[in-house]
Amino acid sequence: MIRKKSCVAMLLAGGQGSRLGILTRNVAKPAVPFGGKYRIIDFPLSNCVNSGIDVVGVLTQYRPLELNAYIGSGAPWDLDLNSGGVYVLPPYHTGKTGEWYRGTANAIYQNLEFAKQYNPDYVLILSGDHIYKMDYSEMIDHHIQHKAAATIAVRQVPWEEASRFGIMNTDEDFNITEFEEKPANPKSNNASMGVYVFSFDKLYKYLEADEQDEASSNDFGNDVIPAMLSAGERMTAFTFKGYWKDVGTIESLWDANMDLLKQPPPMDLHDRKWRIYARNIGMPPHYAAKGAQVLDSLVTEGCQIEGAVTHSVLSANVTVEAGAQVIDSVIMPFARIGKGAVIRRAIIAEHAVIGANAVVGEEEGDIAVVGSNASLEAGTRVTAGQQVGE
Amino acid sequence: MIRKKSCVAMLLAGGQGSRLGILTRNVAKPAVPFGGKYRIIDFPLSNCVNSGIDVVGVLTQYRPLELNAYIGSGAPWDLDLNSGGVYVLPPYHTGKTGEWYRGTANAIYQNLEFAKQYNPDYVLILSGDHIYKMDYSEMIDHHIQHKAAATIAVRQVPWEEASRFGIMNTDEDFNITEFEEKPANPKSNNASMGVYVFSFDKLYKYLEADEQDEASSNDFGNDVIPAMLSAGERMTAFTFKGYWKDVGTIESLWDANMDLLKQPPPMDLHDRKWRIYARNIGMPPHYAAKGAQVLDSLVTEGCQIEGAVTHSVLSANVTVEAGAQVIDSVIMPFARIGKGAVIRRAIIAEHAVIGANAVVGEEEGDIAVVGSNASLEAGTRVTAGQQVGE
Amino acid sequence: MKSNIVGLIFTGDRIEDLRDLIRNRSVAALPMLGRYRLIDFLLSNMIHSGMHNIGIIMQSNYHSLMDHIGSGREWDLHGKRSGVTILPPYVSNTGGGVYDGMLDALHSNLSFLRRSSERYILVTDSYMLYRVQYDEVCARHIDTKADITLLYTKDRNVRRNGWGRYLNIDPDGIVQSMEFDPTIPHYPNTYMSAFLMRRELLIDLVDRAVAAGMHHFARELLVQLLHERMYKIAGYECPGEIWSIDSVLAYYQTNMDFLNTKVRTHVFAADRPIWTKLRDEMPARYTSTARVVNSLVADGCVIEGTVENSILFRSVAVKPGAVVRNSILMQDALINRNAEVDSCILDKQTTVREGTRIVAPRDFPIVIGKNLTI
Amino acid sequence: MKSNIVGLIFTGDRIEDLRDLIRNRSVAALPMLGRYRLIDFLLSNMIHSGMHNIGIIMQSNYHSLMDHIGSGREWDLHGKRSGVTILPPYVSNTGGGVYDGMLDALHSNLSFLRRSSERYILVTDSYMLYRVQYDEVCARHIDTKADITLLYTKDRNVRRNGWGRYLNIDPDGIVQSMEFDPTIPHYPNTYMSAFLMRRELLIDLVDRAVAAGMHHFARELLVQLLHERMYKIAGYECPGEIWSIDSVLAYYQTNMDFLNTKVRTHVFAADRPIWTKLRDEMPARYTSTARVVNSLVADGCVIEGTVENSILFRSVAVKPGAVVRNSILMQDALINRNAEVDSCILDKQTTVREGTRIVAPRDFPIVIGKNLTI
Repeated sequence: MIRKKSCVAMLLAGGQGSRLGILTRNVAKPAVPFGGKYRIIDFPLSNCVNSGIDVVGVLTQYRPLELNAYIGSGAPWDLDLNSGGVYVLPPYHTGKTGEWYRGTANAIYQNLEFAKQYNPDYVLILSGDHIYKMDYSEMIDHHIQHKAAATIAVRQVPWEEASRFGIMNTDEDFNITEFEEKPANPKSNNASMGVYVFSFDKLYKYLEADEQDEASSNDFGNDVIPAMLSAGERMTAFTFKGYWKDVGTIESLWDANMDLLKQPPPMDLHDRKWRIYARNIGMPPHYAAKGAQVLDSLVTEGCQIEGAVTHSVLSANVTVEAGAQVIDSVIMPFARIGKGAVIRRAIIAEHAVIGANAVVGEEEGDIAVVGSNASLEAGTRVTAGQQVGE
Repeated sequence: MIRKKSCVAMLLAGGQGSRLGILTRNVAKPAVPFGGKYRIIDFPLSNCVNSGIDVVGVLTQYRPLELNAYIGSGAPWDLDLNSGGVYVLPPYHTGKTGEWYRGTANAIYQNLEFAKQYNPDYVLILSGDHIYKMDYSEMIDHHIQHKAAATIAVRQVPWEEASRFGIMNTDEDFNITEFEEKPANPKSNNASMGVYVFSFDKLYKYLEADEQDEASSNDFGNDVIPAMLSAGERMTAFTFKGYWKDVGTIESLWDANMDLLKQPPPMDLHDRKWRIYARNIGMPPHYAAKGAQVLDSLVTEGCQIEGAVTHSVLSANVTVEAGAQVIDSVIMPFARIGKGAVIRRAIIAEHAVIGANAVVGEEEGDIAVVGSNASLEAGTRVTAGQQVGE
Repeated sequence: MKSNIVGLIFTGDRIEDLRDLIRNRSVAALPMLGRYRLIDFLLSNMIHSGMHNIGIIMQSNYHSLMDHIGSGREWDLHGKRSGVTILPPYVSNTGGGVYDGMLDALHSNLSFLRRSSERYILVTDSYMLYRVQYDEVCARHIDTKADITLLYTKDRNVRRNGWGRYLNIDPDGIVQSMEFDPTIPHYPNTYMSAFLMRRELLIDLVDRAVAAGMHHFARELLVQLLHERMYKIAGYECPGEIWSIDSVLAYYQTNMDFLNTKVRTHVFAADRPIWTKLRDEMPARYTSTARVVNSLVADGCVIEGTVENSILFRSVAVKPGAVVRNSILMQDALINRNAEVDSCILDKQTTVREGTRIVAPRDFPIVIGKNLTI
Repeated sequence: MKSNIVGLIFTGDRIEDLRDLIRNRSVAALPMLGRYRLIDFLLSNMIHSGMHNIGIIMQSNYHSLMDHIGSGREWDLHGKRSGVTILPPYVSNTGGGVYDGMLDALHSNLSFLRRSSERYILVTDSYMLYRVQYDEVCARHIDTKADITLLYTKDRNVRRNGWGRYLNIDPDGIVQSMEFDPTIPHYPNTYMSAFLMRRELLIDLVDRAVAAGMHHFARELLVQLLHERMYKIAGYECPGEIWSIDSVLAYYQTNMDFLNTKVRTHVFAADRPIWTKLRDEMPARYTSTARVVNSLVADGCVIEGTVENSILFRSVAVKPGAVVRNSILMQDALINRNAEVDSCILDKQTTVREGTRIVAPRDFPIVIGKNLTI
């Protein structure tokens, strides 16, 4: 049933993602809703199948329940296969003891056997908290053409921001000559996207070595990439030019949602040749009532809108009652905005209920957040930057 | 996507299963091959779907890789569903820390949220190391009719063996009055099969209490069942009359395989109304060559037989070369028995290679075992009860 | 937990009053309510009644229906033990078969009935939209010791089109007789072309009726059985609203009824979702010039103009200045700038050119055929 | 990784010399080698060439083939982005369509060709059994800058039946001409009724050829193209053995060839398994009175008698004292006590009664039709 695969993907679904605050109190980061009908993990999973990669291991150890249920058999992404598919890979016992994942490199190390089953030539390593559409097959072609041991996807960031990223310095032929984590004086503006292609034998070799090294923090960026560079392996950079956004913080998650509302949007989700797949929950079309007013927004199936919605993203099954206003906000699935409530520059998480005339968020300042299943009483005020939980 | 389910099954796939010796050195017990084309877990999974139960959580923390790959999307058992299906449930982190499963009750406790998603009335708890065909829906009907908090499946064992089992003493109406673990002087011969039905609310309540109890070993038989009995909950026994075999030891695994060769077999695998499903590996029919001699045996697709096979079970893709003899043995998938070798009262595990003229096992005594991927040189002798690894 | 009922959906009847809407599709494949096909509601009723084994009898023009059902996996009906079975019309070298009535269709598919293992069978035609629990129908069937149970409704909605079959039911719930297409019905009970009985009994009845030269299930066989009084034939009143999609106007009005939130809440009950084939469209996009009131809008739509009292299927585009009123726009319809559409049904992939006006009376909606540009 | 080739399998041709074997099935659905259908080998060739988008053109008697393919999930061809598409014959109120040649069939299914996105298309008939990597055919096609590549074989096996189409290929691999059903072929290159070209080119050629009144792809269109010399038409020699299942004897001999271990090892290469529809049978059971030599035996069989030089499909039962020699027993065949079967092909669900003897010459195997008791 297991066939040789040219390339296997390993997706680092990560830990708690504490920078997302109460949004990840009960779910793993990749399961956080995005863009109305997606969850973050839909982007790398859809990229994989659209790139022709049909084996994906999802490495996670934090509250995998919802993620597990969301991924299910893998059918929404055509990953319910006899010869491949998507697998959630937790840490496990090998005999007397088991160990939790220590770092990104250790997590992959503990699951090398998974990849090995498919006897792959290449392993693609992905993160679970980025929003982008990318054809990984182009990157793999680049890797093959350059006969590289590892290829690292980079994108050009504004020079003034370069010191916030892991920066790849390359020669004119895309060979990486140096890697600097958050350099004070960057020599280049090629920032790593956290997307790697490794030749499997090289990955195996350097992860084994990394495990032996007690000083290592078992991280790709900190340990494995530098070790390969200093050993003189051929490492190339692959430049990605499309839209890419890390959504690891409340602010950036909100930003990325707002990006979808731009005209034209910097990332086209309408493109039929590169669909982003998502699990469907079987809702009827959304209903805009007699008094509804919706402008500059995305609205998902199952919504019931009686109030005013401006420049916002409404996920599946959101209710906006009469007289309520939603402005510059992200409303996640099944949330309910009560009569006369005002939501501004806020994220309202799944199943939250906002009481009548409550006011969440302000015109300026940080994003306000109401956590999943939270219930705000009528008239409550939530100020800019405040997070209100269950 | 998640719908209410009347009953959810939780399968305790267990730990290492060390009583199976080298057979479980690299795989979890439920993934051990059985009966030519099955693995142990095929029996409870097939029983579930044949009983109309289509949500199954498989609780495991020991080397789940092969089990994960075997289960895959769940398609072989029709468990690749949007509204349910089969899920492998490992331990996980909930915040700062995670914990490994302590006992059977703790494993279920850690996954109560999984069951809760389906808002079930009943939870069926199963073990991953029993071979049997059972219609769980009859047991659940029994549970409902008796308005029980818990129902425990029992089978009658010979009185002289009763002291080796957990024994349920019942009144004439099947109500359990007492539970004794391996009693010296058994009052009944109703032995627990390790198959339980709980009303979900009761299970929830008693598992919460069990977690609070620091003295508890977090085991269903030792702790939860006695606690419920002493609290006066209505507990009933459901008598199962069919074939049932615990395959937790080398001897019993071999025995259960040999049972399939009896005429008529005590358990009918031909029954089209209660098929045992298994993942298929896509092999052509087996080939019995010109010099082959096969008697009283089961032979699976993909085999190539040139030697003599008597009273044995040959799994998929086994090769028996010319002049080799296989007697009273179980040969697991992809094993190869070399020219002139003699295999007697033995289990040869997956991908093992037996060299020419080697002799494994003896006419009497314990079962000899050759582990997976082991390679015996020509002429090697493996005596009764000996285990030879990779 | 294991269902005792096999389902069989007959998709054969051509209803001429649906005109252009069924030119290239069967009634069962009619696009409904922004993202569904009519058959989705029957399939969902069956699934939520715990039924797993469902046959669909196809006839002419079944490509779109077959494409819609696909492997059945959107309905969890793709199993090897059970699932959805497409029963296509018999095609041999001597020509393609179109059944001469439901009885013929049942007879041609007896092998499906025979190899099913469930004790009961629920057979239904496919031109009605309703929610019911067939497992409750079956429970009542067993309770009342009926031989045959016929589903009926007292909802007056279904009489819109003026034709129908009505049941004379006595106070004990037993069907005494049946009348066909009366000018004025004598009974308030509309037969829903759906019935339940033991599977073996149906096989037996069909075999005998076809041998006796019958073709029509209700008009011939049922009438004879009612006359003979050998079997106990009971009625089961379906609760709630029932829609009969038997004319262009009925199609139009049914869709429009769903602009009423109460109707939607009942039919789209959260615990019994309606599954359908997926398109993986992004959420609907409203621009700064959008104005949408009292309308249903599916994913993938891009709305820059005005939409009132309308139903927009997936990926409909309404350009700035365009006005859509009282209309049904099937998927991929494109309404260009300053066009106006009122009381129209636009079939799939229709384009309305810039500035075109097409306005119909609300009681005589105009159908614009698939792929047309007007 | 993403395949650039869409596959199209034509299952239409009726080959009269297969007689009773195709009475209720298409050639593509012929049971082969104990557990397969002929089409499985084509599907596996495509899958192992990385192809994910495959259309199957159905014609008459396609029920068993449709049932076999099902949702396509045994082949991992059940995706929503791609997978297997059943292209049934067109059935309208005016009768069922049987295509008048492959060209007609291609023309009727142009919409499938148009909505595919792959650059190349591989079209193949379905009466040959062979292993080939279509991705290598495509790579060569690109290398040689051919417009059309025709697959051919030099294996003399395929000439068993005396008919065929032969290619005249020059030393550069370019096809110069083609001959049809010669008494003695002038060229050693048998055309395998399979070709590869750009998808857009095929659409164009089919459109033009049908407009010009042609029906047959090879006999009319290919011949004309070879004559015109506007396109570069190359040959690709398929390696290995090729079987043409074009008569009862060819069917019989092909199956028997697989008793040779070398043949099996080549066709059932471990890294390219042949997938097929599953039956979930238990392993074959041998009792103490069994004697089986030089035979292929599928799961589910119960053998209590003697089997020599034979192929037993799933769930065949051979009772004590029964003798099966040189025969092919399709699934669920039952050979009762002391019966003898020699050089027979028993179709599915055949029963041979106690003591019956049926012996044929090896060069004239007898076919016993489905469901018969003899």
